[in-house]
Formats: sequence, C-alpha cells, structure tokens
Amino acid sequence: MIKKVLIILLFVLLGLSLYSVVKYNTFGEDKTVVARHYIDYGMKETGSQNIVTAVVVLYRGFDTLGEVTVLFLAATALGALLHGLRFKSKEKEPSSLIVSTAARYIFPLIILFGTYVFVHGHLTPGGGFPGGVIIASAFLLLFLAYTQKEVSEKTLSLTEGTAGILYVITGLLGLVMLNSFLANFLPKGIPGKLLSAGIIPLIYILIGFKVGAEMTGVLRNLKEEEK
Amino acid sequence: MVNPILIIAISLFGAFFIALISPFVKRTGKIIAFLTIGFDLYIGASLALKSLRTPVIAYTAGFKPPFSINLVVEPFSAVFLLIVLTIGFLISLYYLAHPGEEPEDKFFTLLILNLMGASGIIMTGDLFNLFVFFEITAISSYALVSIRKQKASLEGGIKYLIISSIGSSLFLVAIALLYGQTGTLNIADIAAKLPFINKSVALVAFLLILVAFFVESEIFPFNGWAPDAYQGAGEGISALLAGVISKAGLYALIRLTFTLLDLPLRSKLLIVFGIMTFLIAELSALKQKRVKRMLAYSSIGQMGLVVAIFGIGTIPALKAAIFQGVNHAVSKVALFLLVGMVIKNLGIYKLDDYKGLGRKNPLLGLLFSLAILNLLGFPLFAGFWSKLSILLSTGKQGLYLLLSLILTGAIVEVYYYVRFMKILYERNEEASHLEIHLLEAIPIIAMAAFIIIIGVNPGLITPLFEKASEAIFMKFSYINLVIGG
Amino acid sequence: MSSIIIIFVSILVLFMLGATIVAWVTKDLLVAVLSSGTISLIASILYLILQAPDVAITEAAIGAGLTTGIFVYVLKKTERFEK
Amino acid sequence: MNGGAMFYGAAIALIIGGIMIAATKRNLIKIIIGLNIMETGVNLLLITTGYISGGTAPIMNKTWTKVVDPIPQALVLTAIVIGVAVTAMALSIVVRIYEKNNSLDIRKIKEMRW
Repeated sequence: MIKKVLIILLFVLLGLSLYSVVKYNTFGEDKTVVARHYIDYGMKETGSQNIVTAVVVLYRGFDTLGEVTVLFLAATALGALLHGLRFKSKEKEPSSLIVSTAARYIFPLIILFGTYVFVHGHLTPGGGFPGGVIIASAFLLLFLAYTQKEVSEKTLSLTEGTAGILYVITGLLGLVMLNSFLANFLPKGIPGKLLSAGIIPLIYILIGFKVGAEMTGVLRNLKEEEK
Repeated sequence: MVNPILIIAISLFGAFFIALISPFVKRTGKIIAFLTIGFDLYIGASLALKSLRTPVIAYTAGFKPPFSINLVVEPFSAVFLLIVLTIGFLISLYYLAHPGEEPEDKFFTLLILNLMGASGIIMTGDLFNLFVFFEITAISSYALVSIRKQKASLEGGIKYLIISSIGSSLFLVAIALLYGQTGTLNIADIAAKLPFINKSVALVAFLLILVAFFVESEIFPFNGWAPDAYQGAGEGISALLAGVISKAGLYALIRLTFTLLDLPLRSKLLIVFGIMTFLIAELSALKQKRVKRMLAYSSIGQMGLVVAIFGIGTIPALKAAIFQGVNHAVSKVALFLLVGMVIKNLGIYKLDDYKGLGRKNPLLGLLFSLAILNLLGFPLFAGFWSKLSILLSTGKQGLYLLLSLILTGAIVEVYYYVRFMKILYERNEEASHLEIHLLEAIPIIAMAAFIIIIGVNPGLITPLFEKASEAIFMKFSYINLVIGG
Repeated sequence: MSSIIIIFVSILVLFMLGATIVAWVTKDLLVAVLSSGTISLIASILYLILQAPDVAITEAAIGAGLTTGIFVYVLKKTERFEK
Repeated sequence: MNGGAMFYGAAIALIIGGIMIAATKRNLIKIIIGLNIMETGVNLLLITTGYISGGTAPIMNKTWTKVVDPIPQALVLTAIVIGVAVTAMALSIVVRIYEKNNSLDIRKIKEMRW
C-alpha cells in the first residue's frame, strides 16, 4: 500500500520536475556564469587543450578524487562480499583456438590503445576513466580466451594502492607548494603538446592505472567461480 | 596550519595503504583504521575549535570559489563533524577488542572511507561534491550493512541500495535544475542567486532534495530500508548508522533546506514528516520482539523528532534539535555497542532472553540503564536538558498540537524502554555471566561519562550549540563567508 | 541543428524507447541486459551529437561495455530467465 | 523546433521507464537494470542542459567560436563512473542473495517486505 502511494507521489514529483526542466531550462541557450570563465580562461590557466579535462582534473579535481574513491570502494566491497563464495562448479570449457589466437595478438593492441587514451586526455577526448576501462576490457578478453588465466591479486592490489597513494601525494604536494590541494604545481607548457598542462597528464596516468587495476579486479572476482 | 582537506587526504591515504599492504601482511586493517580515524578526529577537533573563532575555508586546485570546490567548517558543521568523528573513533576503538566482519582488511577500509564520506558531506561547500561524498558514504554503507552475508543483512543492504539510488538520482535532477537556472554549483553562490530565479523551479528542486535526504536521514515514508539494515548489520555498523550515517544525512538535509532553499513551505514539511516518523516508529518499536529491531525503530523515531524540531526554525528550537541529535547519537551508539557485546558473548537476540542480565552483570546493567535513561530524558542526565528545551521551544511558538504529539510519542518510548529495563533487572537464576573486555567497554564508559557530566553541568556544551544554531540560522553570513571573502 | 540530424536523432530515440520496452517486457534477463547496453550505446551517440565526445567515449566504454560485461558474468552465476 | 524536445523527451522517457521497471518488477536483476536505465536518463538530461546551439565540443583550437558548456560534461563523467560502481555493488549483493535463497524474486526472499 505504502509502496503504491509512494510511487504515485514520486511520479507526480518527477513529472513536475521534468516539466520545469523543459519549460525553464530552454534548449541550446547559453546560461552559464562559471562555464564562461572556464571557456575563456581555462586553456590559459591550466594549459590543457581539452577544457572538460581541465574541469575534471583541476577545477573540479576534488570530485574526481572522490570518483576514484567510489570505484575503489566498489572494487573493495565487491571483493568483500564475494569473499569465500563457492558455487557448484560448472563444466569448464576451453575456448576455441580462434578466440585464443586472436586474443594473443589483440591483447597488446588494446592495452596500447587504452594507454594512448589516458595519456592524451588533455589533448583529445578520453582520459583516465575510459582508458582504464579499455585496459580492463583487454583483460576481460584474456579471461574469456584462456579460462585458466589468472592475474594475481597481489599485482592488482599493489597497482591500485600505489596509484591511489601517489594521487593523494600529488594533491598534497599542491597543498605544500601552492597552499591548495590538487593545485597545479608543474609548469603548464605549451597547450597542445603532449608534455603540457602540468599535473593533468600525471593524474590521468595514475587514474588510468588505478581504474584499470580496479576494474580488472572486479571482473576477476566475478569470474572466480570454479575452484 | 590545519586544513580540512587533511581529513580527506589522511583517510584516503590510510585506505589505499591497507589495500597496498594487505596481500602481504594480513590483519593490519584494524590498527591502521584506528590510527587513521584517530588522526582524523584530532584534525577535526582542532578545526572545530578554530572555527568557533573564525570559520575555516579551504579551496582546492588553487582557484577561488565558485570556480573550484571549497570546504567550509563553520560552527554548525563543526558540531556535526565532531559528532561524526568522535562516534567513528569510539566505534573503531570498540573494534580493537571486538572481531571485525570478514574479510577484515576490506571491512576496515570500508569503515575509514565511510567516515571520510560523512565528514566530506559535512564540510563540502559544493553541491555536486556533496553528491559525490553522498555516494561514497552510501556505497560504503551498503557494503558495511551486507558484509555479514546473512539473509537479513543482504536484504537490508539491497533495499537500502535500491531506495537510496533512486534518491540520489532525484538529487542529480535537482542539481541539473539548479545549475540550469543559476549557472553555478557552489552552495553559497546558488543561495545568493536564488531570489532571482523562477520560484516554481526552486520549489521543485526543494522537493527533490527533500526526498533524497529523507532517504538518508530515515524519515517516513522513505525509511523502509532502515529497520532491516539496522537489524541485519553488525552491531558496530548499526551504531555507525545511528551515529554517523544518519547524522550526515541530517546535516545535508538541514544545510540545504536552510541555506539553499529558504522557502516558507520548509517548516511545515519538516514538522509534518518529522512528527509522522516519530509517532509511527515509536509505535512500531512497541511491538518488536528483537532488541536490535526495537532500537532501530527507536532510532528512526528520534531522527523524526530531531527533524521536526529543526523544522520549527527558531534559534532555541535549532539549539534543542542539535542537542537532542547529540544525545541520541551518544545513547544509541552506546546501546548498540552494548548489544553487540551481549551478542558476541551469549548469541542472544530476543528481548526475553535478556531476562536478569542486568542483575547478574552489574556493570552491563548500569551502562544499559544510563544510556536508556539519558534517551528518555531522565533528570540530571544530558537528555533531560535537551528534552526540556525541546518542550520549551515548542511551547514558546504556540505549537500545542505538536507539543502534545511529542509527548504522546515520548510516553510510548518511556513505556517500551522501561519494559526493557524491567526485563534486564528481573530475577533470573539462569542468567549468564558476561565477560566484558576493557577495551570494548572504554567507548561506552566514555559516553556514559559524557552523559553524566553534561547532565550535571549542561553549560559546558550549550554555548557550542548556541553558536551552531546561530550559524545555520543566519544564512547570509554563510553566503558572505564563502563568496564574499 | 539541421533537420537531417533531427530526423537521425528521432530514429535513435525511437530505438531507445523500443529497447526500454523490450527490457521491461522480456522474460529473458540476457535480452534485458543487452537492451540496457543498447540504450547506453545510443545515449553515447546522442552525447556525440550534443558535442560531448569525452562523455560519449566514457559512456561507450563504461555504460555499454563494462556494465554489460559485469551483468553477463552475474547472469552466468545466477539464472537467465525470470520466473 | 530545434531538436531540444527530442533530447529532453528521450531523457524523461528513460527516467520514467527506468523507475517503472525498478518499481514494478519482482526480479532483482530487472530492478537493477531499471536503475541503470534511469541513471542514463538523468545523465542525458544533464548533458542536454549544457548544450548550446551551434556550439562545438570544448576542445580548444584556433578556429573555435562558440563552445558548449563543459561543466555538465564533467559532472556526467563522474556520474557515469559512480553508476557503474553502484551497479557492481548491487550485483555482488544479488549474487549473494541468490546463493542464500536460490531465487532472484523479491517475493520469494523471506522477510523481504516492502
């Protein structure tokens, strides 16, 4: 009973809110104050050509730290919840020769692509999160092709721990040197070059490693069934 | 120089450090969590002290707000920060002697991050950052609730997750609405621009935010998850829910509705929903057979009472609400930890199984009674002063209907708690003896000491609440503080 | 926006709604998961049209790719058909 | 007509459809799929809010004139990642529930009253 009333209330509320979004947030109009600043001065202040990256890593970098934490949390929680799970073991079928041969050649290419995506985050669309996930997908391919293949938990844990700590240290260095957490303490360089934008590529590389390790860990934990 | 960011940075450092070394050295999580949270508390306490003189603001990335995210500690947030971190520290102290849930290292990582999320909710000055910390707290809570992997805990966890996810999506819609209208995400900046935006948009955003944070602060009708979560979780985690997670949700609710959306409708909605929660939860507590579930309903009821008193909105009422919130946190955490000790030693859950326990174990009985009497507002305990100021501030506003409803609920509360105490002190030769580990008992004894000292001399702490209620009452000083300076 | 793009968008949106309905009615959870993946994929094309390439890449990699992968693993561990 | 109705309409339909799936279905995995669809809808709503007619992607080069709002894009990036974290979390609880009850139906799971 309560549930039904709740759902109806929820829909009334949603309807109202969506109506006011459509009515008052007119489509395609410039309505920003803060964004103006980012667009006009963003490249000068951060040295990043991709303004979204500048916003994600610097202006709202604290959110991104939180976001990394959320992923870390999910990976930890998943490991904790699936800890000691035993299922009736199903038949383990080795995958076909075509898949495993293809995987052997494609795996390094996907890793390379993922790395490219997170290293060039300040120049082109992309960045640490998709880059890390692309790397994790390479491992997914590996898991599918070689069902007995293992990535050791130690390696993953070490990678995510180190990357996380380095991220925090980078932030603290900004606090020490410029009196503001996550401030850009490296030279900004010339926008458009690979080595530019100060700490942005550094942070995106750390995020890439961290996300890659965490997502691989998630997939590995879910895969682990027959033992 | 103390910086609020250190709380976040140190917690993250601790959590990542556990992840780094746990494959090599097992079972270090407990110690690292204790040290990390202790350090957090130290920073939080010095921040709170400093904020009483001048509010502390820190901004990230080297850009001033509203262009970057800022953290603010002023008296109102300082009080909540102190509650959350102190309770968190006491819980981590309790876990030093009490086995954590398995796998232990991951459990303590989640605990650290949960406290980090709660302190982030309290300190942040940015709406979207609030959402991020809200999610950190929420995700770690789902995991902490269900980590026991029993039927009840999994069920509590998934219910909490589903309801809270819908709530947080609504919050995101509210953010989209407010951002579309004001073009900024800084809470103070939005508050400053709010008079110039469309009233109906503000109203809808207000309702969405209300729903999102009613879920977290366990207000009817969005609290369907809470009894199951409390019941299924480990006892330390139930204490965490009562003392930390719901308090962080309450802070966000009050901060946003008072600073951001100062609408005339506010006090009516808060009072109506709060008092409804109070009455329904107290009546449900009456028929519970399991101790933990009874405490859970009582906890929900108290949250409702606090929200209703906040809704009145005058300075004495705000003061009373904060005081009651603190008392509830202290008492309820002590009760849950005591129940945890009983369960660890004897493995009993039902109300009737507690027969004679207090008579057989004087210390246990004494601590139980102290916490309960404080909750009921017995004279010369801290709870007496907060209950008294609630009644006075309600009466002063002429809200006699509200007053009578509060009294009704309070009588129900007295009835089932006194019944519980009678069971505790009943004559029963078969009652078992309980071994109390000193380390486990320290946090509870500390809280009992707090209850008595404040009960004898409430003047020790009321000036703090006075400052806090002034800080939340005058929203323009907050706005000036953040974007004026 | 030119009308060709609007027509294109309308077709995409129709597909999206279709996928939502499929996810709603189907008894086969795998089909439901794949339609939710399709919705994400179409959303990422819409992001591209709305000039948000970063979001598009992230949505395609995470929303459409990774989430679907996790769902499929979980379906393998539980059951495929809704009873 | 400038296409806004299409985008807003799609976002609204996804949000409502997602909530309907989450609210009416009895299967836990279906409910989580519903939550996922709802999140996609909210993200689309945010991005649509930030669009500026004739704007280009906020990647700077010499010839840009008008640029879309980068902030909602940054927010949605965060929201997408949070979404996958919540989904992973939910599914791990679901796997455990299945192990205990051998069913994904919320009606069959004891004590699961709403």
